[in-house]
Amino acid sequence: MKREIPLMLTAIIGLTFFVQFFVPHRPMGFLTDMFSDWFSIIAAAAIWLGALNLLRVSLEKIYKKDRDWFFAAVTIASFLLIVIIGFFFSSGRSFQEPGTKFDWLYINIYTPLMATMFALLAFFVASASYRAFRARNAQATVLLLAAFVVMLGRTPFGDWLSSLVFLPKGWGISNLSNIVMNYFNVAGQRAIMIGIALGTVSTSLRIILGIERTYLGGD
Amino acid sequence: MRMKKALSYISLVAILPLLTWLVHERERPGSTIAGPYDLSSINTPGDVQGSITINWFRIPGDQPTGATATAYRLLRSTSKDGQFTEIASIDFGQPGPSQQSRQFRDTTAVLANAYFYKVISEPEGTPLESNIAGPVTSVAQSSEAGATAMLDEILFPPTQLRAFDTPNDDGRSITLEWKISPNDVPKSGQFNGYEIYRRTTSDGPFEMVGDATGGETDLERHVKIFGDGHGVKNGVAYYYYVEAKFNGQRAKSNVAGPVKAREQWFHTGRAVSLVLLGILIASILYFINQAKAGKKLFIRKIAGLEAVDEAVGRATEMGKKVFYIPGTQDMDNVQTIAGLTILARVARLTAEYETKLEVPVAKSLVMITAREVVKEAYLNVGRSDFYSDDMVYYLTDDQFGYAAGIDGLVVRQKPATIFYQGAFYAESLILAETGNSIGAIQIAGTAMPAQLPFFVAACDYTLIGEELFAASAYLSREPKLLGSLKGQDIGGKLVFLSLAIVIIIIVTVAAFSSPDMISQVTKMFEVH
Amino acid sequence: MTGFWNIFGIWAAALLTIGIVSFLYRDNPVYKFCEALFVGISAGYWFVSLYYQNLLPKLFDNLGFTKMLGFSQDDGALQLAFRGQYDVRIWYILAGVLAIMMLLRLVPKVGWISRWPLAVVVGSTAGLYMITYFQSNFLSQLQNTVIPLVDMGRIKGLEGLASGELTADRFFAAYLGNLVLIVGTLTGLVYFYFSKEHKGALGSAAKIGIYFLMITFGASFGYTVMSRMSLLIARLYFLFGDWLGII
Amino acid sequence: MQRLFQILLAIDRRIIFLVIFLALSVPIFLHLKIDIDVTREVQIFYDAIEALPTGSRVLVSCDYDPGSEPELQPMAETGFRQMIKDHIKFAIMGLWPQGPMQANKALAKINEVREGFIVENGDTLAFGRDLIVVGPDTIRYGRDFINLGFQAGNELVIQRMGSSVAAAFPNDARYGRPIETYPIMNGLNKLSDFDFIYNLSAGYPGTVEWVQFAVDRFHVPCGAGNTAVQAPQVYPYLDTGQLTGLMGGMKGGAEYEKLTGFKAKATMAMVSQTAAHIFVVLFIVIGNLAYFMTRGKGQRKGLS
Repeated sequence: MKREIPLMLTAIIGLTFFVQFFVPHRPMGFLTDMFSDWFSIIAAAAIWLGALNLLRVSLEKIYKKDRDWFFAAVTIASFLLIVIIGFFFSSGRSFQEPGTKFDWLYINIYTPLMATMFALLAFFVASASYRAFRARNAQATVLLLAAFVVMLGRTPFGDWLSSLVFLPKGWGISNLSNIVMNYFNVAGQRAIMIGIALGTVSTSLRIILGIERTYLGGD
Repeated sequence: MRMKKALSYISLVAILPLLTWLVHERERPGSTIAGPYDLSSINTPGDVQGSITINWFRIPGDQPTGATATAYRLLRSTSKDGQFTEIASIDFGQPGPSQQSRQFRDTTAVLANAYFYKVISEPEGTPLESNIAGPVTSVAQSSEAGATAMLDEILFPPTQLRAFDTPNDDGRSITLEWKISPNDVPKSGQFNGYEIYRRTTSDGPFEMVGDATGGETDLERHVKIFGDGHGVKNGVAYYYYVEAKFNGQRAKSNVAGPVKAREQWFHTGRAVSLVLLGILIASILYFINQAKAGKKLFIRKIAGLEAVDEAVGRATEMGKKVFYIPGTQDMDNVQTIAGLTILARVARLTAEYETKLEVPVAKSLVMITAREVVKEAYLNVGRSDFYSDDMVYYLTDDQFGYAAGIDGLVVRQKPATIFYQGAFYAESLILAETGNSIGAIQIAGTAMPAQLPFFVAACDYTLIGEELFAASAYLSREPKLLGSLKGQDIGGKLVFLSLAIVIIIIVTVAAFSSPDMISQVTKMFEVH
Repeated sequence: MTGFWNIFGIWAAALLTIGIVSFLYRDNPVYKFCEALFVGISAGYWFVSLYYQNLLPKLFDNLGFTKMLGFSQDDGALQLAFRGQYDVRIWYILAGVLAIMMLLRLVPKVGWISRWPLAVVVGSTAGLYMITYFQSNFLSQLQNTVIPLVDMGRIKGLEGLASGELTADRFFAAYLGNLVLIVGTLTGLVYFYFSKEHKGALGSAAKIGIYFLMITFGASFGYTVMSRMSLLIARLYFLFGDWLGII
Repeated sequence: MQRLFQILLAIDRRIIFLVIFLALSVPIFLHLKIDIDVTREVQIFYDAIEALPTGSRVLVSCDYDPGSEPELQPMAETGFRQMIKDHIKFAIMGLWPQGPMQANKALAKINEVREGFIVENGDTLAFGRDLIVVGPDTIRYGRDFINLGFQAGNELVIQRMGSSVAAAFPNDARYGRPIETYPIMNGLNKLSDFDFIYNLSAGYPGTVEWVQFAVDRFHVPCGAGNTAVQAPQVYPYLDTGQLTGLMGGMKGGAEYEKLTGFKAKATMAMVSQTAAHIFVVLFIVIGNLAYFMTRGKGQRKGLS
């Protein structure tokens, strides 16, 4: 019950998608379509689950008077705020159209918070490049040099530099960076890509055949 | 033994390319490749005198503007296999109705006579013949359809309409292919697309089933392709024609059909995938079984792993702590799992050397698992007395909060060695930087492409991508991991390398002898 | 939205921006507050948009709950089923059941049932990935690695160029491009080949491979820096422009 | 000398934060104009769109959130401008829930008439909502463009669209009506009925999935705008022709703006971007210099 059925489901559905790829004949198409629809709804439920779980955890924090219970309260409050506004004050199905209250929250609260969160990284990159990135061996040196070429080559400054050392137009750093991106980078990425592909195939295979069960979690 | 290996490899190199060549789909089923020129002839619409207009496609060497060294010779006959006589010679390098096509108007055709046409030219000395177009008869027309003789104001119909069952599908779809009308030129304001009409019986009424924009879909074969899935039933015979629209005027193509939609049992375009994927799957399963049977599978030594012992050793010498950071992801992430097998190794060493180990985590599940892992390691070397649950503790789920937390710990406790093993995102920067600033030895391992560069630049050792998984397979000795690793090596990378080398040699030779062969060879691996 | 709300919005956004940035000085309550706000808002955001864009149209409309509740006129699969007509959408019932099973994870006692929907998810992705990754990341890449060592076509192309047009990229593409692609890919692959000790020819190949990988990482290093910086720049434009209006 | 380097190494990171802050802020006020050159990959994308016949239908998939708005939003705006100029119809969707809202934002940004409405055979059409005016062209919701909204299920959504778009997106995001009721959707049943896919991607699900499913399975050409973080990883697809053009980060956006002639945000920011790169390079150089000067290359006590 707890393991057999999930394993069977995985196997059946996995194989269906696999077979349908080679066998266009009915009913394969119908089956894969149906499973895709299920997937989409389950995925939605899973995200709901995440949200509800967040509520539960935060409530526990408040209940236990955890060190930062106050922030947990903030989380819950903001969650309820946007949910209530989204459901009752944002013209139903067109909730995300320009002008709705939901849209206002999205643009003026959600966007700046998220954007700034990521903008912080700029500062960390800067300090890391000063204090951490060392040409400590041949490999790291090559890495950093390639990085220089790309960073400078992708800006007009690069061409200005190369003109300083009398490189003719079309033979400067920017061209070098194009070469790096389109050939060296592609070659390397391709090797990585193939590795990932093979890894994915074997993992999927193990999952479908029930050799891999970690996703079910320990009993 | 070696002999056997060598032989098997040679056979692999020899057989694989042959096999793929045999199974790969040579040409798109149903459709026919149109020859050079692709000649088509029609009775000129709207010509009161009555004349026949011949359209064909330029061949390489004939550009709209350029040298007129050679010319097309237009031949005409009254019967398909009868005597063809030259009626005109048309220079290369002249503008045509569109970039790809040329056009000639035969005014010498006798009214109501059926004619056949063909075009010959000698671009590289050898005569190149077109298909035979016709029969077509010229009919004098009442001046309604715009009696003007200006070619660019008269709409010429799409020609050579072919209809066939869409290949490799579950039926309920017919594919149409036609030569675009000469008036269908890119970005023309006047030409406004095609309408597709269909009927079910040879004499029933036609009804419109869809419309298509102008322009060619397949630039090599100069055809427009349209898939009709509009209520098509399997096994029913359909007839089609296509109508072009050009400021006010409309022109019908020939009627194609009867054609029936069918569903196929096997997707012929994917045979190569099946074969190669089959090889991969087979070898993975084979090696997993081998590993299960206790056969020893060799894995090359991984530099990062050797470093682990050394790094822990140094921490011991300095009498400082060892930090292990499993990343911000949860147990459902393969990288986290792989990382934990490395934690097991680290814990065993710290237990042996009696060095302090700390594992701050970001997910409660990871905490539970990590505790089990560390505890077991300490038990195995009989040092369970040194183990305590608070070696592994939870900081916070939040990415930056976690990073900040570790920041503080590292600065305060100044560990001698820090491990980062698992899935990392942007926080990798912050972590690696702080660790570096206190001069700790850092060993990282992740498969996150965007974070690897930072780890390589800021850490002393980095397990790059697959190395992380290889390392965990090597350490855990789990058959399923070892087997898959080996299977991927043999059934995947080895196959890739051997195929690549053989075929690269072939195409390189081809590049100097017969360039057009290259695409034919590489086409084997085209995905459908 | 009225003028007031626009201005209020910009001020709110600006203050929140600064609140997050304060993290740079040190981890502090203001940052913690913004963070908590962010977590709550984004969770709520997903909650709402998934209801309206997924559960409502796909599940409730198709099954006909919306009609039962009187929010719409058109029949769902259930209404038809009651009238004894088969409608393909009836299968969505199973999806609904699985979705509920998923949510049951919140109840520790019966939490294990959530493995069923999980199995559907894992199974479908496994089945699909096996094919797609193999096709797009193995076959297609193979197809474009088995190329002639030199690109005669491009070399011919060079002759046609005027002196100014001959750039480093073009020259490289013609004479070395293919070679680099082939060598880089194959040696990189050799580096990730674990079944043989890296000695002799294999060893040197792997060595070349690792350097290709390093250049690759250098490239993504540069690009990542590029990316992070542009995010900050945009925030600065917001602060100085939309908020303070001093540019 | 040694002392100096030791001091340099010892600086508080906050000082570096301050430096980079100034480095990026100052150029904003200088209002410098710099010219950038267009890379091949962006040119390919631009040409691909230009080559589409009038009336073609493009699927615009916005798979990103405000976190990467600075990089992708300009591409979205420019993309819409180009398609509107060329009279190409487009359907908006998102594999990320925020995507369609970002698209709305972009359209609102480029729209030139925000007030008023007109009545066309019975139904009132509001400017900025049903009608988007860009230069000489006015496009109408439901006829020239449509917003399909977001759908959960990542690559499975693409897979589903392969057999039926209406099944993957029952209702449109703007009015919540069945999508078959809109004229733009007639003859548009399967993914393969689209002539081109324009994917704006900030990670998973994104360009990789579109290539694997839409391009390799259903053979619809796809061009992409990516965050700079992700761009290098999809370059191989560009080389194989699985991707028809690629724009990486703000620079890519700026190049695209240059091609289309709609100079905007991305182009403006290129000055600060340049400054940023210079400073990062300087930081790395100085840092390493100081580091090796104080330690001496030989006795780095690290491994390797």
